[in-house]
Amino acid sequence: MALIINEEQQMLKSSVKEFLKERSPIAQLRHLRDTKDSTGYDKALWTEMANMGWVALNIPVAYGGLDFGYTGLGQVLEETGRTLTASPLVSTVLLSATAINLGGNLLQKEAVLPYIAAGDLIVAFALEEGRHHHPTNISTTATGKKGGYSLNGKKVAVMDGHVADKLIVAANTDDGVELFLVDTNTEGITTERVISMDSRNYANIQFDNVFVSENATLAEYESGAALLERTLDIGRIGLAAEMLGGIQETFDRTVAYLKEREQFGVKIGSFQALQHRAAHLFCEIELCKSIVIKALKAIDDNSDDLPRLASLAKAKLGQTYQLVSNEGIQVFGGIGMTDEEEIGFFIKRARVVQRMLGDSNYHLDKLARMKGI
Amino acid sequence: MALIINEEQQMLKSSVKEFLKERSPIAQLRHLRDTKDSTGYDKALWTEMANMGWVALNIPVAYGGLDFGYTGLGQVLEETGRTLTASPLVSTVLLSATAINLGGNLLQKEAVLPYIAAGDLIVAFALEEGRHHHPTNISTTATGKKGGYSLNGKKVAVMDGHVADKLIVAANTDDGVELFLVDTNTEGITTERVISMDSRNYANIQFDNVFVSENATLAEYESGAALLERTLDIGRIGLAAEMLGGIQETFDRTVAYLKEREQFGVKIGSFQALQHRAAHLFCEIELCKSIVIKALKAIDDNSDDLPRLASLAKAKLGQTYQLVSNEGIQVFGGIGMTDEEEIGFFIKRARVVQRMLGDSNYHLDKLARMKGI
Amino acid sequence: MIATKTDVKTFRGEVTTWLEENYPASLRQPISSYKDFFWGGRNQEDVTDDLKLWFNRCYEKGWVVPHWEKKYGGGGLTLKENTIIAEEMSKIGARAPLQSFGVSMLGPALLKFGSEEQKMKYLNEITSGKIRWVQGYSEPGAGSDLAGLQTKAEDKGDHYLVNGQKIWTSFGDKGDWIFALVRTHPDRPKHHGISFLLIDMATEGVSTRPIKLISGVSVFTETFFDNVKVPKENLVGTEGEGWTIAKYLLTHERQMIGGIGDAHKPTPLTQIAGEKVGLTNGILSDTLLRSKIMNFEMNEALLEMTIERAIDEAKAGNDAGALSSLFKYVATEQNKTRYELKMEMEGFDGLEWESEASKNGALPREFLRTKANTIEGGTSEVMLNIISKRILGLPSR
Amino acid sequence: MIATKTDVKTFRGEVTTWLEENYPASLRQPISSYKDFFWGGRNQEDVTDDLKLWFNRCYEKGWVVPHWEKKYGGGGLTLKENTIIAEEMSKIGARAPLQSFGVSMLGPALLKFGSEEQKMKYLNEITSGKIRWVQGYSEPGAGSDLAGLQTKAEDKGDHYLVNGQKIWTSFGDKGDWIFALVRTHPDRPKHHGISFLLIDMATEGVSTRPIKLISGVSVFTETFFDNVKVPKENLVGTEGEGWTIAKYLLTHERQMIGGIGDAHKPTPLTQIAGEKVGLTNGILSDTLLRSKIMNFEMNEALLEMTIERAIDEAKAGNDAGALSSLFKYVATEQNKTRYELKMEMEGFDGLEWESEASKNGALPREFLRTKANTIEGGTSEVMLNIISKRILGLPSR
Repeated sequence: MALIINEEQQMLKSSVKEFLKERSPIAQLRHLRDTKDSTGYDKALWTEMANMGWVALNIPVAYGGLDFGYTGLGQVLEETGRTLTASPLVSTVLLSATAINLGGNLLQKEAVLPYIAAGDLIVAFALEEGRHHHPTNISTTATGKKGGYSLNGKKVAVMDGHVADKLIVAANTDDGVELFLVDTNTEGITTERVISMDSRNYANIQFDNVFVSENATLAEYESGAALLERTLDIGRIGLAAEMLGGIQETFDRTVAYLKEREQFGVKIGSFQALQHRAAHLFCEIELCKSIVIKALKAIDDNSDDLPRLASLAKAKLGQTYQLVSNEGIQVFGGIGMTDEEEIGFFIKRARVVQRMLGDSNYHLDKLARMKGI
Repeated sequence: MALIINEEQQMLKSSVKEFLKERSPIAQLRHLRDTKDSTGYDKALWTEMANMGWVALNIPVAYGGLDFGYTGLGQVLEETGRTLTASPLVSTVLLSATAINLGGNLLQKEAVLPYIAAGDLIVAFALEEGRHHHPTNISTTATGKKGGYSLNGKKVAVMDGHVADKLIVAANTDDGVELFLVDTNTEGITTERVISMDSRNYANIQFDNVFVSENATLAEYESGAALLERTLDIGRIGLAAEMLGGIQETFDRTVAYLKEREQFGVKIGSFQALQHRAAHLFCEIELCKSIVIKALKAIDDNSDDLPRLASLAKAKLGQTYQLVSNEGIQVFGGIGMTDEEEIGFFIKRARVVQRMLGDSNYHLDKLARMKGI
Repeated sequence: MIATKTDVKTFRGEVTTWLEENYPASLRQPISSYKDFFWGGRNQEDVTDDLKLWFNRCYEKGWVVPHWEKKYGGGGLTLKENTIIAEEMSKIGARAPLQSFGVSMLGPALLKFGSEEQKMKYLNEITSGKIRWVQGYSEPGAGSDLAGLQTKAEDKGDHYLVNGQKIWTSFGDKGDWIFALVRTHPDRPKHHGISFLLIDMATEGVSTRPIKLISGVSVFTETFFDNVKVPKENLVGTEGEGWTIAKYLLTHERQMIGGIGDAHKPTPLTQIAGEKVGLTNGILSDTLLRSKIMNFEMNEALLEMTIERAIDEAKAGNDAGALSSLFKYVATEQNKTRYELKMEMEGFDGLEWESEASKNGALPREFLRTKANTIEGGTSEVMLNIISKRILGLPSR
Repeated sequence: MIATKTDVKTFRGEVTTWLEENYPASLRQPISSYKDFFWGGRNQEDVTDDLKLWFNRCYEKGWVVPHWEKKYGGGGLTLKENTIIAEEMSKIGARAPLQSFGVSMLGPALLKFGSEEQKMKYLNEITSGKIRWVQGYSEPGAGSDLAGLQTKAEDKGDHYLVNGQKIWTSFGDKGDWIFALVRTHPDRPKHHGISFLLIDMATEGVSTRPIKLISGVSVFTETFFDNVKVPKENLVGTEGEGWTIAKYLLTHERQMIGGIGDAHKPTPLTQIAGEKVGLTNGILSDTLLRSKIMNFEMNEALLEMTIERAIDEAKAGNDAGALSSLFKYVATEQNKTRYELKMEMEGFDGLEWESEASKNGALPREFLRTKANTIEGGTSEVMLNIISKRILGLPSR
């Protein structure tokens, strides 16, 4: 398992980069924000991405996917992180398709995966309930009822929840947590769109006696809790790949500005104090690259080490995105504080992805517990 | 309570500074170390300091002291921190005289304080038992026996324990912890000298059925535990004052070296990266000065806020001494790594005082608990 | 004039009584926006009657700026008395009667460098709330190199002809007059060619454009000068003295930003952490956050003591001026950390940008605003340069 | 030569078997001092018979430096085979047969820049353990400005006359020969006036003085040259090529210090923290230390992966050379942190300097030694300069 991407993955990465640079620069996110777009993403863009197969990389060929693996998907995520492309890639492909592929039965897979692969179906992952990520403490209940379950509870910060066709809902049964595949138009579901600081869209979703049939459970994994954790770890790693893109883009722009901006008659990049800070960031980013590629490969290798790698990735990338986006603003100075300059978009996204699927504190704590301290 | 020292205190500070510069430069500590002096401190110097009243500042006039207060004693401690003067000032004056003055009865005070004030008596404070400071968890026992107690246990890291005439020992009775005043030559006491990394002397002391009379208890404070905590808080603040001296001296030497040393044809102090680090240290040190003077004055004002201030002082000074001594070595470069250059003496003392009476982690934790988190 | 402790006590008593009787009940609640202040000026936005009432009561008493001379609309009080009034206002959470860059920024400059005519006219217009001032220092592309400014004022006999552009003029679209640094002598070394000019923004050729910030708020504008005629008597000090005046004012600004005199202490994070994050076995459930909070709160406590110490040093006649860069640097870095930690504590709730529950994203917007703390009024890097050069005496290359 | 996977497996099997049979049992215990190694040379201190035996067995097999050519006393093996031997030795904790700056530092220089005669003579003397080499780069006062060195070598026809002083020569009092940077052309720009010279330390005029470190240990010396005659054939490369050779070697040294190829991984702090500090409710009692340990261990894991990635990049033919400054910087800063945390964990026990319980103060002495990590072989500041200039391309003033 060499820690480099192969030629095919490199080619994929290059085409995604070129495509997004053209079709989805930061201006596109700004446009969605300023026009108060009701979906919060560019549907046409999503269709194009689907046509190129980029939303089906982790879906088996049998279900209309490319079975290209998570290392490949990671390259796409990284590039969307560079351009801050608003799309259902994380919610639908990274999280939901993964959960269904790992834990769904044949019928469920057939009913969902091909449509995700085609870009025709949005599936949101409804997990969080409180202020903080706490997946081992689910309050939403799934009470056994004739032929199925009744779901009750409230979910928050559901990525793309307001445009989703289906939801995967984590809920507690008598036998522990299970993931349920539910249509968003089922009776008893109330969705409230929330606009987040990164100009992306989340939803708070209320479940009042929502009836789901027995067949709604993703029951083919060793347990619901194990399925949830595996899905989350894969999600954390994919999110870290996205963060890596954002980190690199922020850094590249900052270094470019250091070379271009003059103060006191010289380039500010010639100030040694700023040079050392930039060099330090460079080192941090190289460390980030290593854990992201290592963790992505570990998904494809179905490694037992995934929980450790996922937490390392999410912890480090969260810290680094925070650091690099703060340094970016500081280097840009006043102009960086204006909405007109694009660097501000990165600090906003940085804080949102930091919170998603557990922040750095959460994951360092998790790592400490793994080590028995 | 203005956060500045008054004229008298300033005069005291100046004379101590001048005296120690002359009589006790770092070379003196080096000399004690290299000659493997059996006491580990300069007795003649101690007598001179006593003659000038500097070891009696916190002792009431009635017991041969000057009743000059802890803010004054803090100035002496600060100056000894600059010269790294090895003396029993912390063990005997700062800790033991304080404990006796606060908790001793008339007889105990008369029997001890005047002799400390005269420089004729060394009293060590025997508290620690394990690897870490943990004053609320004393294992040494004081079992009631006819007319007194029997002490059993082992104490470690007892400053000046190997040269002490008397000890103050923290031990657990049926009614909780009490402090006992004990002669070091009492039967059952075994003292083992330990040379510490700062070339100062500590002792590990074993107590095997050591009989002490009822009158040995320092019983005039609200409780033994309260007496111990008050004494420790005063000790922590005094130690912080010593650390402040060491921090400033390390910083002054570092800044002087930055101005003097040339590399690549220019003074290294002209490198902006080093300038910013030095400026940052300057700010940290100014913060240190504020907490030290605030906390010293709070002792003299018998403030209820002492526990918070003591922990703030010990936590911050510990961190800053560590930082400034590390930066000092790095700036001095290779030459700073040699025993010949004196900067290395400060990094060694920094690590020792950091551990004494609770390190920064301990005190930040204590502060958090005070705040209910 | 007060001299003795008894005088102080008496004066303080009078202040308390007056405030009790005169501070309107409706204003005894937290401030949520800049609109909750009385700003004065020709374009004063709608303010409540009580805000006006409060301003007028203070103005009559000379307490808009108590320590300015009475002929300038002040109260003719000493600095000590001024402090007592400020302290007592702070105790009951009273708002300043007038929120004004005229008081905090232009006033000190005029008092030190202005002519008597200028003082009479402009200071009275400030204290009476007639004219609202804005600051015109920064220019696009200038950044920390303030002295590199390009806005030029050509000598045309009885007036200057001003052309150029300023940026970061706070409320530039709401102000009446602007005090601006302009280049009168392009031939001189850059620090010596600058002058300090007062410009009526109603003059032909002055226009403004709002700047939207990353927080989504627009409180700053760009201000453009297109062949603007400014009478010669609007020069403060002498030609070429502008940089000296600006430096003098920057020190004031840094002290303000650095938090000196900031009466409104933020709630300690230790106080809100438990509710936001929860406790496990009596300690904060998130122990990594706990560690960061305690380091932050330690420095916060020490910063406060350092301000106290600096005041005591100043009182004792010791030079504590060197500390102003320290306050600016430490206080702004601390404030950024405070908001990072608030964001950590608030979790998902702190990400909401437009919801009602989040008060329209109050926290994330404030958080983003703090990022400017270490840029405006002298960047952290400039502060560190100043400390290393002026205080530590480290050599230049 | 091995080419296929099967070959690798076969070769590895042979190595394992040979090591099992030949690595002395008495050497299968942890190393506690530099004296536990075979250093060779004319002044070889007393070593155990087993150390000698182990060296001799390896020498006969050509495994002192397996990848050097046989004519130089090597094994004539490929780098791949060399790696396999190193890996297998590391697995059983086997010591290197010879501890030698000749192998790690001088060898690569001679192989790249030396004449055939020089290689034959000196490489054979190294592999056979006859001559122990020391390094003579740094000079008092030079520090990071290595190229500013002053030791001069004057051309006297058939020999150079060397005068000057070197510092930080490891084991200078125990070595036989020194490879030194000397200034042959004071008139040229400083980087171009330096030459690389081999000097027999037994020559008249060479003397050494030990340097005592803050850890109390003396492993370095100062070396003095007082009218030392050095034959002209002892020049490596051409006159003035010294800086090029030194830079080439420094890269090697940085990689060594940076931890590449360091087979002995330190015990993770998470593994010892529980015992040293204790647990409360299942988590480390000192939660502030816990926070620091986890941040450290996170970076430690990531550094290891980055080394792994750099090797993979190199194998794939991508340029990973730029990363060597990164490794030096990150690994040495990490190591300093490791020891700060060890000191925190060890508490009072970590302060003992001379007691038996503390193994003569092993921890505090190692701790102090780590402070040199970010100084020797290029300071952290130099590393950051290199990264900002060469990798990021940031401008000079």
